[in-house]
Amino acid sequence: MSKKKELVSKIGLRLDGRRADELRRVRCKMGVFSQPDGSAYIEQGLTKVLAAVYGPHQVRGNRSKAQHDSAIVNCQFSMAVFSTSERKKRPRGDRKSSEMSIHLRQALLAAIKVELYPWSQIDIYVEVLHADGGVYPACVNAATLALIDAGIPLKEYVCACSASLANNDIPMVDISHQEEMLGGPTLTIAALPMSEKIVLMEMSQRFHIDHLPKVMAKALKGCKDIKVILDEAVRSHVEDVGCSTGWSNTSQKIKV
Amino acid sequence: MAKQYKSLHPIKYFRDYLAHDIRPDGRELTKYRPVIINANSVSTAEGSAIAKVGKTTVICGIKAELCQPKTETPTQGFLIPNLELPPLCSSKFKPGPPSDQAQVATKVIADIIENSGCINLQDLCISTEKLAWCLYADLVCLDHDGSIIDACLLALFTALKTVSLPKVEYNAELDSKNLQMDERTPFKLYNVPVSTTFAILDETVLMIDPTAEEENLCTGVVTIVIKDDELCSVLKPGGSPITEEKLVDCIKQSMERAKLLGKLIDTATQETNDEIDK
Amino acid sequence: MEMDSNTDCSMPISNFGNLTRPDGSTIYSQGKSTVIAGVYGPIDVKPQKMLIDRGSVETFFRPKSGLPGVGDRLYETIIRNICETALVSTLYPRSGIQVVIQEMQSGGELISCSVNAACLALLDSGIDMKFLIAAATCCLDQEGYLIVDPTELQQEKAKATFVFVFESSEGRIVASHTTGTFKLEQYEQALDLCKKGSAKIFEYYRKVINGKYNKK
Amino acid sequence: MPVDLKRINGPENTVSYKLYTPSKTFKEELKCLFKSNNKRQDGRNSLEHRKMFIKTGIVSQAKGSAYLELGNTKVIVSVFDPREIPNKTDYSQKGVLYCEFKYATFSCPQRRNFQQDSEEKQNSIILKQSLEPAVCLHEFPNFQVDIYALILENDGSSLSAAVTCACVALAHASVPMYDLVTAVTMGVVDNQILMDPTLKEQQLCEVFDETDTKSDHGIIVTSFMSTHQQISQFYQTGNINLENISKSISISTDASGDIKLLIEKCIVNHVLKGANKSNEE
Amino acid sequence: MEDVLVCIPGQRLCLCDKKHISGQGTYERQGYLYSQLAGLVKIIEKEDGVQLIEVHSTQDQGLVPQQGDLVTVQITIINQQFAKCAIKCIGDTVLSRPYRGILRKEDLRATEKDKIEVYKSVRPGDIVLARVLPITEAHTYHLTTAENELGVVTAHSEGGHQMVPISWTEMQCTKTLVKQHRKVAKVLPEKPKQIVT
Amino acid sequence: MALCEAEKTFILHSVEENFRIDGRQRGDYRPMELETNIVAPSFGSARLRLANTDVLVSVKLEIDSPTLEQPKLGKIEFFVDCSANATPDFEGRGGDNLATEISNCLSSAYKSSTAFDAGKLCILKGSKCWKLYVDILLLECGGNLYDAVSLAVKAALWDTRIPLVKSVVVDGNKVDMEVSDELFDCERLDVTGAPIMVTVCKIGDQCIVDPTTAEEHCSGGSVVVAVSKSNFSTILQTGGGSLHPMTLLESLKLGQTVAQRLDSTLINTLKQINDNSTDVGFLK
Repeated sequence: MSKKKELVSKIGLRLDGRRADELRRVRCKMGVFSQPDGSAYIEQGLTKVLAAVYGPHQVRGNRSKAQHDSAIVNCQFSMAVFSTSERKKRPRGDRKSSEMSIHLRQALLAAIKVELYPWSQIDIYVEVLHADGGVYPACVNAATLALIDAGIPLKEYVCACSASLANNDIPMVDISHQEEMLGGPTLTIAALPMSEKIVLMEMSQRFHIDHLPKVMAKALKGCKDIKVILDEAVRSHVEDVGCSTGWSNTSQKIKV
Repeated sequence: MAKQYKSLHPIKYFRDYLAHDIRPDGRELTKYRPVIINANSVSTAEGSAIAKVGKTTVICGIKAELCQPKTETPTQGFLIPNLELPPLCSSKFKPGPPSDQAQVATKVIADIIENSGCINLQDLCISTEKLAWCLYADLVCLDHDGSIIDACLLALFTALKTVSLPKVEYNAELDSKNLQMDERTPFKLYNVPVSTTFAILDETVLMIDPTAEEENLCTGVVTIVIKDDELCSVLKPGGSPITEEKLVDCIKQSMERAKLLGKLIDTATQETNDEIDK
Repeated sequence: MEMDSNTDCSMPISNFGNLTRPDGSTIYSQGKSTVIAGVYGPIDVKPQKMLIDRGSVETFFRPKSGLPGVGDRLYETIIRNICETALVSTLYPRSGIQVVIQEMQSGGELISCSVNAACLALLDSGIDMKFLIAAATCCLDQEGYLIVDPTELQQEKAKATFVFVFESSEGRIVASHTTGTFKLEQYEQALDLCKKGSAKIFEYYRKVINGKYNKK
Repeated sequence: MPVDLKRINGPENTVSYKLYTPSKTFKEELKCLFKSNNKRQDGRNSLEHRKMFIKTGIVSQAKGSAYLELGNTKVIVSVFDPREIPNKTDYSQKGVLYCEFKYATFSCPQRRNFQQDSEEKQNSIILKQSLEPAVCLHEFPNFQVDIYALILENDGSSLSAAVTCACVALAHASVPMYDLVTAVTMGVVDNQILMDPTLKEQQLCEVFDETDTKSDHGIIVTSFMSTHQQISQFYQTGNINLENISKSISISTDASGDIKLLIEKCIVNHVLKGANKSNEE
Repeated sequence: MEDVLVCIPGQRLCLCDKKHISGQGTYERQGYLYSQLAGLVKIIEKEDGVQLIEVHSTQDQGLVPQQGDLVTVQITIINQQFAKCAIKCIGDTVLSRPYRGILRKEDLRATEKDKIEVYKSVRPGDIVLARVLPITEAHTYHLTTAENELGVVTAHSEGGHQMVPISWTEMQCTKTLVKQHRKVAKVLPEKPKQIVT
Repeated sequence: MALCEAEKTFILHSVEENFRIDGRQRGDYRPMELETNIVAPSFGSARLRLANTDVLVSVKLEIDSPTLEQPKLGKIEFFVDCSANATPDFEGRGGDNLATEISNCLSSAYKSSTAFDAGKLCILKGSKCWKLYVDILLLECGGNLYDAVSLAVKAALWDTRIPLVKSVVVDGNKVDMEVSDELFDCERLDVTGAPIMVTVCKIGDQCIVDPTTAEEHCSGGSVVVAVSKSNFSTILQTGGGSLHPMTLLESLKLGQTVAQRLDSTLINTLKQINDNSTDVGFLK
């Protein structure tokens, strides 16, 4: 067996020059489209994801699916055929996409206050434009932003982050595609960072039980970091929108 | 009122007829429908034929292509039959992949070709391990009114009889192929199996050459395939049980009919061959 | 190839209730072929397949490996029709009965084996039946001799093979499937032989059912 | 190619033997287009339509059906009663047409696939759009009428033949219609307009021509309702200038009128037959 | 044979004015009447010299149920709220493909609506005469049997024997003499056409 | 989108008055934004925003072998994906019909050698050629999809750079080739003939271009014309209505002039983009 490549160098830098606990650059924007009720775009490193939210609206299709005590949350994960270096055959419908859709739904369901919208439906669509590792976390984060943009009440932010173990010892966060390929197991966590509740956890391979706590802690820390970034983006977006509608005056007064 | 009665109580309507030993289309129980065969109807195919059994219409077109023989059977070519029951032929079928019925019929036809030994796949080999003919025999049902296997076999074998293949000069070393379009050899058919279908109602009543309506209402079918003077398949895929005597009776009836059908195929191909000669 | 204990091979072996989810199931082995059959029913059925006056029977034949193809569809249809005839489907209107056959090992007379397994599974499930069904295989070798319960090798070399399915009440023919070519007389002889073979199977059914209830 | 589990599959990679027969170059083919007397290979003038044969009531199991022969091109179309639109959840005031256009596997020089390819899908859409304006869709809200067209032999102009044939089949099925639709194919090659091209001619019109890319080439299919003087579908591919297009429009609308007379006769015959039958009863 | 006027779809029939009204199988466009079908023209003289122009096809037209149509249906499934059924005939026309219909509990009869029980009115397999209710945006046609002439016309007992009506609410098996509850239709056997019009 | 009769009449009148609901005249387009080179894993890409319509196009290259019938031609394949982001109706396979319609129209418009010279994509006759995958992602639908898609496709093809093939070695039936992996060792595609599609929409008695979704609903029939240089490479009627031959001819003329105008604007814009390359993408 060939020796695994060192993912973290001796001076503590990763292949792309990050430190072990450093996230990739996150850039995001809310309200990219006008037709959906809410939309958002997020870049985490090179991974780029668009999310759109429609709803809450009347249940489409089979009416009998409607629930009397909560809204139906419907998620669709789709990957543009050009998003990976090898061209994909289909944007969705394959096994991996369906799995992603289900996982996405599970994570978002934990945060959305579905009980406020009985007999209705909320659609969340995510479209991956460029996949470069950490696709699932980017999707969750984008969907959270889109939900906030749509004005759907959430319990709190739901953020996701991946983590892995470098050199069998050092936990590191926000795994890129290159690291996914070279490295060992990847742990993905979707969490409610304020209450520190984990809503979804997935491992790509097995972890040694001794390593698990520290990697998990790292991933959770990553979620919290992302939350801070998202929070900032939301605040500035709200301020931007506020400016154009005229209530910024009041907010500025308060600031003063 | 008859129409409404038929729609609401189809089985009763049917039995009322059978009580008088006559079928809804006016035939007796042992009377089959007229058969029309027309060979070489499609010029884009290497061989083709249309067979009509009553209203049931099946068209068969045979396309010849070149391919490499399988490693298990290096000296054999291919004959690939497939039956399509498109939504065009009956409202029973929906667009999309072949229905179960089409798949079963395809398999039955393929089995009959294999069982009867009517063709020798080695005739289709051009160069061992390198090059062989692949004959695609595609059957399309244009009007589905019962006894589909009978019509398919008639169309298939008439079409096969009209196939002639151009001579291929193959150089194995250079992998070069040269075709002599003028030098055509007719495809050899060693025998012509023909089939007759019977429908069974109430474990006792047997009807030869049933229509789609009769097949629907009946509780079983038997298809008997005859080749020359031998049997080549007696297929009763479940359904109402019948006695041995009844079954043997069916076989005898179909042997009679087989002679007529065989002649019909001969005349149909003869006519077209004559035309070509002219 | 083990060819020694031919007598042992010809006697079928079966075992009930190996599967816990189906309403009736059996592992059935005959000659060198083994199948598992499971029966679900009466169960809910899709609106498109629902029949108002009787139950709808569905059969799934799963080959040993790979996905079912065109040939398996023919087996499915034959087994389905046979089961439908044997069942009193009018007792279960607007519901469905599913028969699932999983091929485990194929060593000749697979159709017979599947049909008999389906019958035993139906017996196990307690769904009402008009009569029992039993299948028997025989083949015609190149010299014109008939062989009952042929091995796979014999079947491959045979000029023709015959599968017959009989019902238990009057011994009439429910199904017939043949390969190869043959004369009418040969067909009749084969029919006779298989009928005798089917009687043994019926006897066997009685024995195992007795065994099953006595055990309890 | 994935293995089709619902059919018997042939060996992988079979090729048509026609690829190994000597073929002419584009220029030679172009020269052969016309015979010395300025007539086409089958003896027609450039703006002459082939003989057409139509028959109704071919498929007994369908509500309406028609068979049409245009030279060697053979089309069969059947139409079925309105049925509920599958997989549809909302109500629509208008009915819909479902059209399927399919070449039989043996209908072309090259063997066709069983599944619809993109050409057949495109033709299905054009067939649907050609017929839709003519059918009184409001008469069957929330239902669909199925139209299946099968080309048994393709010797050019098969799409227009399918449109005309489908229209006769619709009339035969007594689906209410505002007008009869007739379609004509025009081919343009080397700045010449050919009416009702044969397969050979059609291929020349479509083909990539590396030597002289300036000259016009292409195919135009026009579906026309002559009573109301409306074009229900106009489909063109290739590379044609406006002048040739406007010329083709007027030629094909005129030709459509002629075809309409033919199919009128066929439909009237069918009605009279039906009337006699009901009188006898 | 009287001389017949054959027309084809899109054929102009006449001017559309006060004297000529568009009837079944025709449509009006820019002041003229046109035919929609291939068939025979039928001119119906009305009072005041008004002519109703109709076109009739020589074969059964592909009908879809309309509000108020009398339909013959077969019951497929019942539950406590409704009975599902297949519409087999519209008026006298037999459909080649049945349409789905639904008979809700409250539409089964006109009186004592609160006491209706579905299984005491219809059973699976029964042949029922019903009328089409106003068409809603639902998938299935809502039907009603709340008229004297509407309801079960043919039914079979559990043994599969024919049952005959013995009262408005009961039918009896001809063989086993078992009585079962049904919403029985008052069939007018002499002139079935009258129901249709 | 459902419009009531009054809304339809309003739109009809606005077209009649040559003062459309958004203030445009009949021959006017809505504002457009174009960006190229915004998808990293592609050989060329473009994003076009035409008011509310948002289209993302990427071009990918693969080495393939030419078909036996046309050994001298490379391949080009169009794939349209209607993202559910645009409307929930596209969820699952809901957008497939629209997608096939658009991709079929594109491939027939690009079929003629005058419009797009597939011969240039051939590397070695009969054995190696480039296959161009043009993937179109519809992110938002605000009417006039055909026009937006064709502009974005042309821009993406313009942006595409094909790596140079350094050497081709033929050894019997085997062909070995080496593709340059230098970043700048590449050539551009010639897209001067690439067709521009214009949807001419008939509303009332007038023809308009660049219809909004609302206007599309009021249309009594529309024609999509694909114009390459000055010739028509595809004409297709859409939208269910029918047209008088004269109206059709007028629409074609209108479409032709508009397409030529659009084409020259597009080429100019593309040339400008090249100079200042700042990627903003969706963050703007």
